[in-house]
Amino acid sequence: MTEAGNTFKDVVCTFCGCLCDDIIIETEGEKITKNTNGCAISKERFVGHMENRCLQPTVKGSAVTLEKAIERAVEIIASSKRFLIYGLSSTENDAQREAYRLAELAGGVVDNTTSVCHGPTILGAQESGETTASLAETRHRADIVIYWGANPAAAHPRHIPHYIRQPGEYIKDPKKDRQIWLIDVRETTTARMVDRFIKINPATDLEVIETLRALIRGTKLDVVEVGGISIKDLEQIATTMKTAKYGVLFFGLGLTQSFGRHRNIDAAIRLIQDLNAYTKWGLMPMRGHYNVSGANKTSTWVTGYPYAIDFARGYPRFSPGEYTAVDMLARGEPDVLLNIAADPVAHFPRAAVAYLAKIPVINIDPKFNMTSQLAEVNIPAAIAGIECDGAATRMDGLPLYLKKVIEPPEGVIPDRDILRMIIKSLEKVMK
Amino acid sequence: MEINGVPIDDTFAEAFSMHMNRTIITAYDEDWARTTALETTGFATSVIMTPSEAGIEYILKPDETPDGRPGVRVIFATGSKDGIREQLLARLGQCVLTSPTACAYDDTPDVAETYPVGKMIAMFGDGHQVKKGPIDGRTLWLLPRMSGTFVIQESFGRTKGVAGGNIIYFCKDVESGMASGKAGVKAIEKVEGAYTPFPGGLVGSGSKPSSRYKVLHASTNERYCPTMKGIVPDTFVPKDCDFVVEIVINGLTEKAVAEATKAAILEVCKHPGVIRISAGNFGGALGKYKIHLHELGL
Amino acid sequence: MTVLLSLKQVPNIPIEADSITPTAFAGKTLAQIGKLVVMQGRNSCELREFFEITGESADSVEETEIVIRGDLRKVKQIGKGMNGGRIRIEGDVGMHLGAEMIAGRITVTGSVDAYAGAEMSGGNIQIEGNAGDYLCAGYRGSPDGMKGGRVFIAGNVGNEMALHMRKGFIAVKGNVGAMAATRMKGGSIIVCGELGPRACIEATKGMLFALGKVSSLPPTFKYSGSSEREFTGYYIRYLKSRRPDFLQSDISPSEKWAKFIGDFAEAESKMEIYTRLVLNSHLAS
Amino acid sequence: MSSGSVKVRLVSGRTLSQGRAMEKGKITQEYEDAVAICELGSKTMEALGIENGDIIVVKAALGKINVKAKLDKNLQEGMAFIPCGPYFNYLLDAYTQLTGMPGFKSLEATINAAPGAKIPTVKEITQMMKEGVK
Repeated sequence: MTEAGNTFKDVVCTFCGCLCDDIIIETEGEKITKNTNGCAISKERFVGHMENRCLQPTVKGSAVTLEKAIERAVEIIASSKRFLIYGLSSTENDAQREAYRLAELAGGVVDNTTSVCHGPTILGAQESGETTASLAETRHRADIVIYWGANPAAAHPRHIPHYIRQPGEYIKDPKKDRQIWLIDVRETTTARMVDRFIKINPATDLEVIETLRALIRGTKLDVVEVGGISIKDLEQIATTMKTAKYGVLFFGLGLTQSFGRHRNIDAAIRLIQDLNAYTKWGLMPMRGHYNVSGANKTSTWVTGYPYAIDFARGYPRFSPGEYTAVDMLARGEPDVLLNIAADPVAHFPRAAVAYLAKIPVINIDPKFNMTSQLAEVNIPAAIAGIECDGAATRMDGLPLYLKKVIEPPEGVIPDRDILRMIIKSLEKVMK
Repeated sequence: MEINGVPIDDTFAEAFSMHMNRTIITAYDEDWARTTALETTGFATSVIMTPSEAGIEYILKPDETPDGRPGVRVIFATGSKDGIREQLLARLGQCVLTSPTACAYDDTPDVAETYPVGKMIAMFGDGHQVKKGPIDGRTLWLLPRMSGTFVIQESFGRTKGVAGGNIIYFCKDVESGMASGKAGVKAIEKVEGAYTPFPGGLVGSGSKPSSRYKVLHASTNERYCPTMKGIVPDTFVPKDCDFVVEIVINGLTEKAVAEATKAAILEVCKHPGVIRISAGNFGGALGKYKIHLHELGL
Repeated sequence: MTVLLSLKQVPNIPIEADSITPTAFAGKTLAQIGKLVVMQGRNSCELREFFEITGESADSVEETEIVIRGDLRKVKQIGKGMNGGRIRIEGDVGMHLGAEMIAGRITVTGSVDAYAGAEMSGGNIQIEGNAGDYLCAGYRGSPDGMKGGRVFIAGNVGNEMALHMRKGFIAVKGNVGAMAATRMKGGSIIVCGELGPRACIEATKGMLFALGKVSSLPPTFKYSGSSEREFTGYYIRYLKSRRPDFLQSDISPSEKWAKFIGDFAEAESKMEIYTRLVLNSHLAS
Repeated sequence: MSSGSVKVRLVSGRTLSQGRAMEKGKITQEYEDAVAICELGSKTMEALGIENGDIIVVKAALGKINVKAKLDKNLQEGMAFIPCGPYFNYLLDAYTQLTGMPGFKSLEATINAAPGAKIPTVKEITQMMKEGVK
């Protein structure tokens, strides 16, 4: 593992779905001293990996051994009727696989953070399929790139500089040969990085997309403006999209979380499908957590479904809105929550958090997070991609190997090993 | 037997079975529904030389029709099974589809067989036709046309009905004959299940089922012709009679035909100048139904 | 003959009671019915653990009527896949009521949660209260929603009603939420109250009658004239014959209806929306 | 000084500092500073009579929360932005339209100046959510 001079090259950054794999990490003893090439967030992630760390397992706030913590976790799970596992987006593929095993064993529900980020993207794809691309293809071929409801400047800082504003095989000059557009309801920092910013009215994404689809078909419509854009401008946008050589549409939570949710994505997918009748287009969700894409992939390999899976009947069942974490919590359904590699207390609506506070919570995370404050059992974990190896999936579906660059703190083990310990002792209890 | 002093012969009308369909025609107002119904049942008096026997059976109030508009119920009758399908196709296609605002719904009781006539007519929609339902027991086809949308039920039924019921009566003159005849037909319109296929419901040329010419199956029945009473020795026409009227009554059931016969006799007998009422038959050789005038409960 | 189920107490964790169907009950004694399986979380339980079971069971499905009482909001999947007989629910009820129903009749005096009548292919559902999201919708990823049957809702309905509807009839007395009849490709819907935004997005075929106000329609729908319509009366009369209480006032057959056609984002654009011109003149231009 | 209240459509999303602070750790001052803010356009700030860094109270159907106002001169009138995190979620209802996804991108809210008011810490807000304080 160790490379000469404690310098690690081509390290994959485990912050966002970009999984930039050109990071150079330098370590000295037990400290990471330098992150070269990484974005500001990446630097914080690597260099600050020991900040705010949870180093000791606790049960009801008291420090215990790892074995004791596991024992208590197993007790809680074994006595539950409706067990919910949530999280999994900030960990590696093997840990995810163990989580599905645990859910199956305990007859529980397993949901990942997809349900509050790109869940609607998957619902859209389930209705209409996917016309996708890879980031490399985009870089080498795309003469137009559109971001819709995405703010990479804040959430994926190197997306534009590392993948898009780069010369490629057929795009010699990324400034001249490639157009970058942004469509959003807010003039974000990203708006200043692109060639054209198109502002649309909030909650009109679906109308704008459907209008573009109709215009691309060559249909004349009755309306004079949609979402604050004149039909003339929309016609021009449609024409540009139709006449592009190779286009890629990246979309973010501005599309998945706004009015319409999965319907917006379904429409966007069909827009891209329509465009493929004339030229080549692909689309890609701007996945947030570095391995949320992987959570969907591993879940689908193992269970057939990407998230919101119930094993209560022994076989997997899929029902977003019913087995998704926010809905289950808000409806007061689960009697135990195992949270791993996510922070529902920080990211869930109040009612869900209020219910979560009433049930036993087992929290597995490398750092103190908001959920730790409410958890009965806290188990620290090693940070994948820094303190242990693994695999993760980039936003375009490409799996990448995560390197271990430093030893985890004393007694702290990877997520997958914690889950295996739980499974092992639960197997004994359940039999 | 006498009604209002008019003698009723102790005889019977001889009727036979035919294949029938009953259809509701609706339109934006009652007058137009009737106009459409008259056109649709036009040229359909006697199977001797028209393709069908058809007529208005009943006038419906708006709340009695499937679409809440004024409507008229009509019945079509043919000798052959397939004739029903052909006649519906031609008549609904040419006379209802073409009539602005008019629509057609099947209303045949005791259906023996159905034909996808509506579906075929809807092909006029040239791909713009839409199938709806079943709703309220019907599958409908909607097709765009200049007046809006033509609505036609997908299938139309065939049932066995009764044709050839009749009364023949003798009048003093044209005025008394026509006035009583028109009133008699109006009375039959109020009887559900029966209709009168001839022009305005009246027959001016009663026929006998034979002819001296080989090409003809029927010819004028000279025994009922007032102008021939001098030379036809076995004439039925009384001395003071110069006008003979026949009302031919078809219906879905023998009972409906009998009801209608009764209603017509009661009405006709109210009119001055009506001398005597009889009915036509062939001695029971032709049809399986005998409607005895004295057994109508007059 | 009627079997009466009374919920003993509201379960803390929802139960899945897809065994409550006339088909499952027919030919069984009350004791046998009590042993039918319901799921609570991962636990397989018996019906009698949750319900007091009285009344008289019948031999055939057709003769079987099930009356259920109590706060059933945490009871899911009642009447799922039902094929004949009757279920009467006195109170509110949870998700998936009558989902995948084939035949029979369900009446509910209260309100129902999401996915009632989802992917049903026949039968009749009457709900006197409100219905949640995805009424008569297709499940996730399914290209086919409701394929037949009749559904009448006396209250309001949530979002994405009739998603992927192919056939059948839905009438709503109250208001309908956003994105009703999305990707509809057949069937008929009557909305007596207000129709929510984005109705019929990506719909390719079918008919929707909006008897109340429509604040907006998708921009990809086109106005196609106002006139009296030969068949609107047909549907109105049908509704009136079944549920006269759904119509606040009489609608004359000579009333004018504005027609909208779409969705022009799609290759096939034969979805028809009819709105009463007198309430929706702002849409017609 | 105006003390009017302003109606806004409240949106949440990622910010760079929220991302950095989250990576550092949620139980840190940096995280609180990064997410306990509300970005407003200059006209909105003018209407409220406040300046960059002043405390405001954001009210929605579910409750109200004190946060620090932050100027985003590009933000149009009628819109406000709170980075994704507990301060926004405190106002958010759990209805997901049966998709699993709450309505992070459109919350009707009103904003008032709240000079001198205290911003709850991350720990305090956890407690508030737990107890369901209005």
